[in-house]
Amino acid sequence: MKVTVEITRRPEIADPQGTTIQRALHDLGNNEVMSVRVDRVIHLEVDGDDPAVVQSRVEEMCRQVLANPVLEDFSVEVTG
Amino acid sequence: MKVTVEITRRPEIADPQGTTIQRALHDLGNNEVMSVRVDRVIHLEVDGDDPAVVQSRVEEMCRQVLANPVLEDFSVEVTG
Amino acid sequence: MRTAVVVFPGTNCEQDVAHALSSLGGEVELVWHRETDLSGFDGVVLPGGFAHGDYLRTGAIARFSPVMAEVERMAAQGLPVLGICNGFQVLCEAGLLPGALIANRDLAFICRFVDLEVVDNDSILTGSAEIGQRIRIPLNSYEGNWVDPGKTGRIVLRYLGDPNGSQHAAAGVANDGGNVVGVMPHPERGVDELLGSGDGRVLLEGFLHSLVPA
Amino acid sequence: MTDEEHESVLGLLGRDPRPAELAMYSVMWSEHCSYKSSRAHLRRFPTEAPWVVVGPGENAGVVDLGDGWLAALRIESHNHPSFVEPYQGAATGVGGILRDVFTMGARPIALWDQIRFGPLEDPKNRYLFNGVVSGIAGYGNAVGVPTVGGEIEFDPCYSGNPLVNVMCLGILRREQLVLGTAGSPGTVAVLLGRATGRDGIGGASVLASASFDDESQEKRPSVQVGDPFEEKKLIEACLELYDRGLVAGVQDLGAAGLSCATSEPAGRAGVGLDVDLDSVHVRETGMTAPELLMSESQERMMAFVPTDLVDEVLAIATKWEIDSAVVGTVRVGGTLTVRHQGEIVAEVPAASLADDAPIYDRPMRRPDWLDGLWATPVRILEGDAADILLRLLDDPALGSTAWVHEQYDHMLFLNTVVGPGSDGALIRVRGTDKGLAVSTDGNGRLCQLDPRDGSSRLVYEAALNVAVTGARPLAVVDNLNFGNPEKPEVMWQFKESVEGISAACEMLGIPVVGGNVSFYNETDGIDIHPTPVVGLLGLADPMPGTPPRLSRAEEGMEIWEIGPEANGNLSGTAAQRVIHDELTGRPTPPDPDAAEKVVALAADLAHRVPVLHDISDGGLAVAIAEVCIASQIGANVAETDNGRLFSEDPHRLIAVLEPHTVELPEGLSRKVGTIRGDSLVLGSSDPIDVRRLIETFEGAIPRRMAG
Ligand SMILES: Nc1ncnc2c1ncn2[C@@H]1O[C@H](COP(=O)(O)OP(=O)(O)O)[C@@H](O)[C@H]1O
Ligand SMILES: [Mg+2]
Repeated sequence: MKVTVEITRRPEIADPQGTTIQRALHDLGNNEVMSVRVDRVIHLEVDGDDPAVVQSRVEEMCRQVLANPVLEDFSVEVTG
Repeated sequence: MKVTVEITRRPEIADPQGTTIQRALHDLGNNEVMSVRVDRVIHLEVDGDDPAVVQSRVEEMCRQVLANPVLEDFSVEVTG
Repeated sequence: MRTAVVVFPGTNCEQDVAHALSSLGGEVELVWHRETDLSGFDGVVLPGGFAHGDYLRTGAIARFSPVMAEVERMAAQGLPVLGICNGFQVLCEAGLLPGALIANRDLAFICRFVDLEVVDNDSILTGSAEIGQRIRIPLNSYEGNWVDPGKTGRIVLRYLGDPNGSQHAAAGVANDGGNVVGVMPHPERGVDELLGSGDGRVLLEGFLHSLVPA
Repeated sequence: MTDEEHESVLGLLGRDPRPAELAMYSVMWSEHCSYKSSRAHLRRFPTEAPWVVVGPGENAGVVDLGDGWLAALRIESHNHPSFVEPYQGAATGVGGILRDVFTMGARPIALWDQIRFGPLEDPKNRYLFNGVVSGIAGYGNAVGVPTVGGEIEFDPCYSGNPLVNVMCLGILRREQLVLGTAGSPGTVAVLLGRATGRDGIGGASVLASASFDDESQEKRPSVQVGDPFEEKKLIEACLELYDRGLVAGVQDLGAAGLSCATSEPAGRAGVGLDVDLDSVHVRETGMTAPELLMSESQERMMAFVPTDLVDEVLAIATKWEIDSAVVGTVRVGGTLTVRHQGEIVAEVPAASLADDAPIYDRPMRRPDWLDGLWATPVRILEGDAADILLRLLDDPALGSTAWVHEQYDHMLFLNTVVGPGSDGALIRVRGTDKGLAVSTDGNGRLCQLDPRDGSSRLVYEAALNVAVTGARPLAVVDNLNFGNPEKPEVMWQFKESVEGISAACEMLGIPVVGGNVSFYNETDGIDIHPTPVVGLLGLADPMPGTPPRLSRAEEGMEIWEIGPEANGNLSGTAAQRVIHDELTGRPTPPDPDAAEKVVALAADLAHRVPVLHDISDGGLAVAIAEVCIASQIGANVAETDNGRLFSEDPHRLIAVLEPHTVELPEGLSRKVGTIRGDSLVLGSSDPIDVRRLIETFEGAIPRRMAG
């Protein structure tokens, strides 16, 4: 099954990368850009046939390794 | 308006991060994981009221700077 | 004959490059990335570092710096354009060299001496070296893994061994004309035996010899 | 804050403190910022010498190198933040120590890291180790300052409480020296660098001032994220301000953020300061006054600028693409007045935040268990010397550090003459004949057995480490990592350690010019071993033309041991740990006279001998093996006694040299072997092929990190 995990930086954590990209976009004349945040998406291919089981297995993997709980939140979606 | 850009690595380009994560997951016993790919998501807040205009402006930014055509494809979604 | 060494915000090898080139008799000037006129220079070096913090992708933001229009002009005119490490990454992003640089295979920064072999000496970097010549200089990068899906790059320097996963073990790559070259290891760190090697001299001498009056 | 501390704020102000005032006092009077448990003891340090330009009390110590050159140095801990988030904790530790050094007007030229973890067999420790090393690499490499040395130690006592210390060295011309002073009335305060956010509110100050327990997990939102790119721009901008003589003083924003960067410079200058929080550039909306005052957002500096130069300062900030804001004005008197949204939110004597912090004379008691440890006999080291040596070389604390130091740019600036993997690092000062040597040394196990003598030995060891590069000791910074100071045993260890460091510094005639104290390194009630770390700066003037290197041994050279003869004591040694997993006995105390002689002799020999290497962890056998590994050549060693092969008795080094080339003092030196062939032979044990030595040594860390 295909699983999409989005790992997002917690809102209170500073995002220097986003700030720098925003500045660059402005320098290039894209002044309408008001904020930029860069996150990660992990696409997994997981063996299994019960979406609920796969979902909870991958959530477990997020807690274990995929996300850094100190800085990040995650959401898991089994897409088929 | 909120815009989500997903930058995906072209399939023929090596993905050392994906490979490393897959190995780590297997080491921890998650053998059902068959493939891992890590991509980037950029969340933008863009000033504007016509979703079609915003969409094409952000696509332009992707071509210009946000994605590298040698390595990456992109998709843009205006989410509200 | 004058060489411009470009300083982007986040560049950190500019003084080292300037020192190494001057110690070999070059005339060097540091140029801030907002400069829009390099007409007084006969060649240009983009040194190593972390231009714009390497954010987004390494080199991605730097390639839009005002100075890059002049770098593109010089490349088109056949003048020597050398990118070292981060400078190599910028030249790829700018489309002046083929391919792109991604993270090292082992996802770790690598700082150590590596052994290279000259495989093509028709370029502004390798012009003073012999084909087959062995060169030992430091590598110092996290994103040193060159990929070239179009297979159009001309490799001028190769790693002996495979430190980072780079395609065809490429360490240095040139454009068709041989006047634009990117090199991942640092020749400027190899000009003084007291620091471990003098092998980088032949490369930088090649660069200086390739300068012709504008 | 305790009730008594609250009372003394009340007394100071003569009224109830406002919320912003309470916030300021609580961060400034935290253990981390106020040194309330340690200050009385730190007075013991010798701090004076003719070459001291700035001693403890400023952001970094500064010493004179001659010919108009000065060096600035400082060491700092980021232990608790690194446990909470290893990458960012270590990264922001690097950012912080750099700011301490370039605040003085110096360009940072090198970094050292001293890191300690629990055993790598535990995945959690591997995660921490990997994260910390990546964090130091990620920040140090990108900010563009080479990390040229450090130390690594593994011990179960650091499992719940890793130690991450970083030291920075900078150089400057005398006329560029800047102090952390607010200047005189009329000067304005300009805040430079990153926008202020809610990150790290009370982060370092609070996190570092309490012990770890389950609740620490809840402190997580205070994690700070470093931005080396911003810091790089900030360094260049500040150095240009100094170059042009535009500032009266500068203070970095570290622990306690704006509270510290306003009150300390005003207090030092004996002036008052009006601060307007509405001018502070922020990255989040709706921040309250206490939040603004306590935020530890990274990469910020406060410059104090004469009014007529402000425009020039702001223009330089714009050029380097950093944000800036005028946030305050210096006034006569001594009052720090803070306004927010048109109201006065704080009005306090500026100096009181730093100077009136409580000083605790905490109770001390020599631990009951110490005599028992001393009395427990040290087991004899039985078995084949070759086997013992291979087990030692396979230990991650003794094996090659390449896995770590190859992740650090250690060559930038083209000055690293001797880099990581030897004894002291040697950095040349271009345009002069001078070389700066630095060694950092700690040894928790030695100090657990004997905090006073152990601490002295660290100073002597560091001095010997710089001497083998040709340098003479100049000054010391120290990082005192200890357990919970509210326990009398920990306080006693602390006092003993300060005494030990002081005594050794006095013997060598060198001052302590700065340092840092990290208390509360305990988890669930268990304290770490007392772990003082000494960073010693030496000056080689002139620097040896061809400095000794471990890789310069050649066939036929003789191996000499220099220093007092080892008596075979194995207490506290690596061999006792690796082979017997014990910590007992009483280590050999230092011998100050021998120390002084050996250090002077080594500094002299460094100009004439191809290989000089100090004998420390793993003793004579490991010292010789390291030479064989680096030079890829074998050796024959006559010694057959395991005790003398693996003892770590102090003040000893080996010299490798062509026969009859250099006269060595009798009594203080003895020939122990010959460089020969392609295997190492220890006494009568089986030869070990050099390739086997190399594989074992190089694999010690990678093999474990592979899981
Ligand atoms: N162990 C120590 N030995 C000597 N000086 C020390 C020690 N600990 C702290 N100091 C000195 O106290 C001063 C204040 O330190 P600190 O509060 O950590 O500064 P910062 O605000 O830069 O973190 C510094 O000058 C430091 O050198
Ligand atoms: Mg400071």
